[in-house]
Amino acid sequence: MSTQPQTLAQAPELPPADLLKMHYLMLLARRLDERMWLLNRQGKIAFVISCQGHEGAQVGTAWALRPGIDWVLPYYRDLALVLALKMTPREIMLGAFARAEDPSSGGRQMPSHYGSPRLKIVSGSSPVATKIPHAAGVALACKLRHEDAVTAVYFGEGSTSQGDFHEGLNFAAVQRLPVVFVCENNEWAISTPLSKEMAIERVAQRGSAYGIPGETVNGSDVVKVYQAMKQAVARARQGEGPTLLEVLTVRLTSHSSDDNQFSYRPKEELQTEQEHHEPLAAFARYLRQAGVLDTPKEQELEARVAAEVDDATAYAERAAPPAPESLLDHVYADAEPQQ
Amino acid sequence: MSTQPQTLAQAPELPPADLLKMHYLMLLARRLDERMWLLNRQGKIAFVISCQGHEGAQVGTAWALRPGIDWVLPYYRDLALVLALKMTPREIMLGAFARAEDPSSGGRQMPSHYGSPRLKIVSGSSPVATKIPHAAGVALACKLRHEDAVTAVYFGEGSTSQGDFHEGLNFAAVQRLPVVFVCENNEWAISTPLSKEMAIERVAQRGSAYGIPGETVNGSDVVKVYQAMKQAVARARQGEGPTLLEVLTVRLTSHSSDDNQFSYRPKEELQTEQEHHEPLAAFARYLRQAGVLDTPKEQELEARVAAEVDDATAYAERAAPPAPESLLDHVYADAEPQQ
Amino acid sequence: MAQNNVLEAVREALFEEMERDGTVVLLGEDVGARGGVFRATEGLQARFGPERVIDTPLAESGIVGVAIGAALNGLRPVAEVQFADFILPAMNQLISEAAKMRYRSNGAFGCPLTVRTPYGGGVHGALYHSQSIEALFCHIPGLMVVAPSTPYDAKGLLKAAIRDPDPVLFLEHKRTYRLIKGEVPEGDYVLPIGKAKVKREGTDLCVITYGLMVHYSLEAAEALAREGVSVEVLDLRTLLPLDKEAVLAASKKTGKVLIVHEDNLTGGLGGEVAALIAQDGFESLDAPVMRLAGPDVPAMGFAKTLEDAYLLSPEKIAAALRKLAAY
Amino acid sequence: MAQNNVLEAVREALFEEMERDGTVVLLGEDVGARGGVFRATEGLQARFGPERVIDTPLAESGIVGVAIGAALNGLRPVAEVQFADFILPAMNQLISEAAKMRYRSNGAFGCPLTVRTPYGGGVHGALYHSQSIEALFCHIPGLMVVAPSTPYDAKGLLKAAIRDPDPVLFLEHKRTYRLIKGEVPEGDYVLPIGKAKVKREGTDLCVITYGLMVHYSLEAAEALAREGVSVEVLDLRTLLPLDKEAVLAASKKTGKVLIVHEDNLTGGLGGEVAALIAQDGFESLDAPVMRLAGPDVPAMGFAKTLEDAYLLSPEKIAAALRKLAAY
Ligand SMILES: Cc1ncc(C[n+]2csc(CCOP(=O)(O)OP(=O)(O)O)c2C)c(N)n1
Ligand SMILES: Cc1ncc(C[n+]2csc(CCOP(=O)(O)OP(=O)(O)O)c2C)c(N)n1
Ligand SMILES: [Mg+2]
Ligand SMILES: [Mg+2]
Repeated sequence: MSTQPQTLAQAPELPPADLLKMHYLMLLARRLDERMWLLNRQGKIAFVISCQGHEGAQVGTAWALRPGIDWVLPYYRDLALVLALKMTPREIMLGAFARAEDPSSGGRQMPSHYGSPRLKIVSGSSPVATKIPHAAGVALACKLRHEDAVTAVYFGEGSTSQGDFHEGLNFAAVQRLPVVFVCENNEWAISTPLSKEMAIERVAQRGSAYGIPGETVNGSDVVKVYQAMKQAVARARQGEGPTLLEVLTVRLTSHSSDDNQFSYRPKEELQTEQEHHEPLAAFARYLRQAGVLDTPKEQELEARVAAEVDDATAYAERAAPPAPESLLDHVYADAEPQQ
Repeated sequence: MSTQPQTLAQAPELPPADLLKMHYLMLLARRLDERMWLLNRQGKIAFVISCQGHEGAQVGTAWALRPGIDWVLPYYRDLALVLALKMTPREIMLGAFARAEDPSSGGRQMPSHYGSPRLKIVSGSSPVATKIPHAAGVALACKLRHEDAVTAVYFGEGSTSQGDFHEGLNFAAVQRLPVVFVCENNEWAISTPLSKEMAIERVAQRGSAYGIPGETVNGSDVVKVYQAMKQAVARARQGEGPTLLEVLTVRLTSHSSDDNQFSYRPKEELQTEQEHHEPLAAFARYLRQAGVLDTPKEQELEARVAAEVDDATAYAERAAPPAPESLLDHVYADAEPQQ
Repeated sequence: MAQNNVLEAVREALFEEMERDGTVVLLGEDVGARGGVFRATEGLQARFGPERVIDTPLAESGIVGVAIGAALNGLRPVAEVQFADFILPAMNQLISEAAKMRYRSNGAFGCPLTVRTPYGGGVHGALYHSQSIEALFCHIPGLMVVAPSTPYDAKGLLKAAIRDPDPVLFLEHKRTYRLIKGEVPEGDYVLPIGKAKVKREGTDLCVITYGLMVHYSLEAAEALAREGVSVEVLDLRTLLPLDKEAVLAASKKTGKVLIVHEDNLTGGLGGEVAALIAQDGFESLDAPVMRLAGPDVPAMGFAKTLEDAYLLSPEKIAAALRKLAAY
Repeated sequence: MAQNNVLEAVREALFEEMERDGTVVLLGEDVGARGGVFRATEGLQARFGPERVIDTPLAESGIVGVAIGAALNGLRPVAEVQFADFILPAMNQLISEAAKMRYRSNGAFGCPLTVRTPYGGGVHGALYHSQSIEALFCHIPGLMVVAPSTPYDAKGLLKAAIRDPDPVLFLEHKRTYRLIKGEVPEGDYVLPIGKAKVKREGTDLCVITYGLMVHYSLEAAEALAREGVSVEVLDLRTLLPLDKEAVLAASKKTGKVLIVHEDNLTGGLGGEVAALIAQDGFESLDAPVMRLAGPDVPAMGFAKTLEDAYLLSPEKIAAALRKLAAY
């Protein structure tokens, strides 16, 4: 990732209210995420995988989508994305605590495996990249019904090594399907650096293998991310087919709560990345410069977010776990739930 | 494929003796192939899949390889290639008749599933593209031992849709392995035309997704094919990593003896292709112009080839089929063959 | 009633379901103008257009993956895998995704997907166009596996598969395509998934089997009848979920069971059937539960000698029945 | 002798084999500086360099495919699949390629490949980090499947796998990694693939099992011993090829068999073991052949309630044994 100081894009089309909402969502995601690490270290939740450093990519792209209308296939880092799509902090925490009420899986899946038919968020699994052909299929159905819904699918750059990435993009390209392929490139796949994942500098270069546009945008420039996504979505909606949109991000945490990144990642690398690409601070700076955010507003926001995080945590902690017998439910549609 | 009349490349580095040998091999492949169709229609062999129209691509690339030193992973169309690598017509016919003596599989595999440890031709299966990662692995072993052998793997353009194509090229690119990926692009995958296989014009465009050179060359210009392959091989040997070499070909026959191409392919398309890209006739014309071939020489060659084809057919027809009990042999190394 | 072969029955089911329900779409390699390599989808693209009969790139994981996505979003896709041997690249999509979609989403998302594929040998298909792959899927909760043996069953069960809200792997034995003919009612009928069928009543022994082996077993039973031995033949028809009642009933009735499949023995479906009987039907057994199956080799060879040596036949089945009768 | 856990035994085997034989190379996701997500390959890249311990791109089919190519050409690759659940994208390479290489080339090419992968549940791994995948491979002639339960067996069998001229799938139960400790001789020893081991002698009943369940079954046997029932416990260790003699001997000796596995019941390895006994050990049976296994659901859930409900335990095994004893 280049370490040049970024110049934030101007966004005349985004009114201040939107900019503030975007900031709020990024902040909410960050604080929820931080809380989950705390709960993990307290032994209260068994696993965390983070969005920290990816919030700009996620909220920026989400802003070009219509929650509940466009289809979204997120991956495990997409906490800020699903919040922007109107999942609630309580819903998130219910997943983290693996409660029966968890809307994504009823406590069956690891945290961050989001799903919601209501929000058109497609249930995802743990094996990476399988969802990429799904996105093409979801879009195929929309196209067949002449709906104008767009499908957006998210994944890390490491996952573009999988055959399913290739097969999914190729199918979507041949059929000119309304899909946006969003790659959150943090330059690491667990401990594997970009240079061992691929012999190219930019994932966007892979677009040309399918005859589709490939674009790279800096994930800490939220407005630019939004603009790039808006264009890709417009292309999809106008029948011009898919786009591969690469958003450069930084993974601020270890891969997950089971990892310790300093066993393989130089501390300085992270520091440099952080200075230049930390999206939350960068966006706050931008909003201050634009006169949209000031200290009192920020304090107010922090307080509101803290209350929401507290509420969600308390709610989920008290909620009931799935009943043991429920493990037999939903293997097939016709099997009656046991309770 | 462009239908411009081709201008054949000059080949100062190829002495007339080589050019004549190349022509002989292309002719031999063509006549063997034609004989197999005849035998199939007579009910004597159960299946044929053809090299017809691909001979230039195969002999041209083979000429840049060292038989028995460089490793080759051919696919089912590569009759002319394996002849150039020194498989004999008898060996080919033993496979077609599924005889015990068939060196590739002892009559176990369908015809055209070549293999020979002696010739460093790696046994191939029927599922397409699986051999592409194998090629990377074969090359990895060569590199580890600091051998200068190059690995060449062959496949059709339809097979580049498979995930294994993507994973194999990516691995080889990251490790800068000495491999040449040769795609014989005949614009059809059975009945599926290029436009339904991919949204690009040239398979070579896929090279840039892996950071490796991608090149396209016309398969009826045998000398150009040779030159392009020679360059790719040199790059590999010098540690500069893999190349994706696309050779444009024409499938003169139906996909296989189980297919009838005129149920989906316009006759005119084939005729146009044939006029402009039929490699055997084009190469013969070139050799005549270059003063290397004349009518008596050609008649002599035809007679020699006919005799070889007759001999191979007679030999293989008389050869014994595998013994029924031998079906239990070679499941594992330690299982003693039964006979 | 019309006399159809299995191929025609499959095509008819596809045609009728596409007529009936605009959300049914086909996708696969060469399913369009070519009508599939076996011509099972012949004429369907001409009738329903390239939007509903989609020629895909050569990529099985992609085909199944796209079909899963389409199934999530209101379509009823029928994906064709050109040969069952080539379903292996799609295992991850089938097992991690299709089979687990409903379960992992706690019932929120369903996956009404049908995957059709021709399997089995006897057509000089050699190592990679002859395999039986059912056992790999009969271990996967969330999937259903159907393997009809007759045109009648093929049509009725394929319709059931397409209408089912869960993923169904629909296995068509390629040797039966043209070989097996039978009466097929015109128009709509649906057969229930999960029900076996007694193809021949008998009292001394029973054969439990499916696919092409049903026909071979019926021939063998006929031979034994001429020798005064009465053999029941049960066609499983659905391999997952197994029709346990039917299996146990046949075993109880005859006390002597021979399980037959073309697939290789070890780890094959026969093990599950035998285990079921050895646990829940133990008390009525008069003899060991016998299995007759393909040898434990990777697949059948191309040479006729090797193919014949691999394959079961009515004679081999009859010989095993005689041995069991003599126990 | 050193007291090691299973993880240490695996690491030691890898280290010693790499020291001994320069053709042994490791490849997989995060096997280098990270030492694998479970640290099984920790320190090996530092010792043997990035040419012999290769961090690969995130692509299992590619990893196994590359390893096959390397195996064809003189190396002894040990590929790691990070979690057994993620082996599914590599099924085609394993089944169509590795398992059939020798057979399809009539013995001309071999594939001395080892694929190591952690499997099994009980580590809050949820649906996709807990699965047992052995049954899918125990049906594949040409492969071997090994699943040790102790550090001693893990070291000796992993060495055997690496030295074997044919492909071996080496399954490491991730719950045993740190939980199970035992004596492991320093230096070289090799255990034969294909041999089961009697872990406890007994006369009334026997348990046939493998992996983590060996330890739970031993606990259950201990509980039954206190009640005066003598239980034999057989650890299969190799799942393909099965040690038929050992299975039949245990069955014959006790006449009452309980087969136990963590994997879900239907289509699991237990079916094959039961079928073997029901056919070849029928005459010495005193009771139905019983199976105790995971429920037929796609996998175990993340919530502890669901994980516990899925998993077997010494108590559940003891209860099944009591039932069988009372038959
Ligand atoms: C098929 C498969 N193999 C391995 C894994 C284990 N795994 C989980 S995340 C991950 C790295 C993913 O990297 P990337 O796609 O770059 O996403 P990031 O975590 O960096 O956002 C790996 C190897 C997996 N989930 N699926
Ligand atoms: C995995 C897999 N799926 C399907 C097939 C069936 N099949 C055999 S050849 C072929 C078309 C291959 O086209 P292409 O790669 O362009 O090679 P060509 O035959 O045109 O030379 C197909 C679909 C196969 N062999 N393997
Ligand atoms: Mg990453
Ligand atoms: Mg082609």
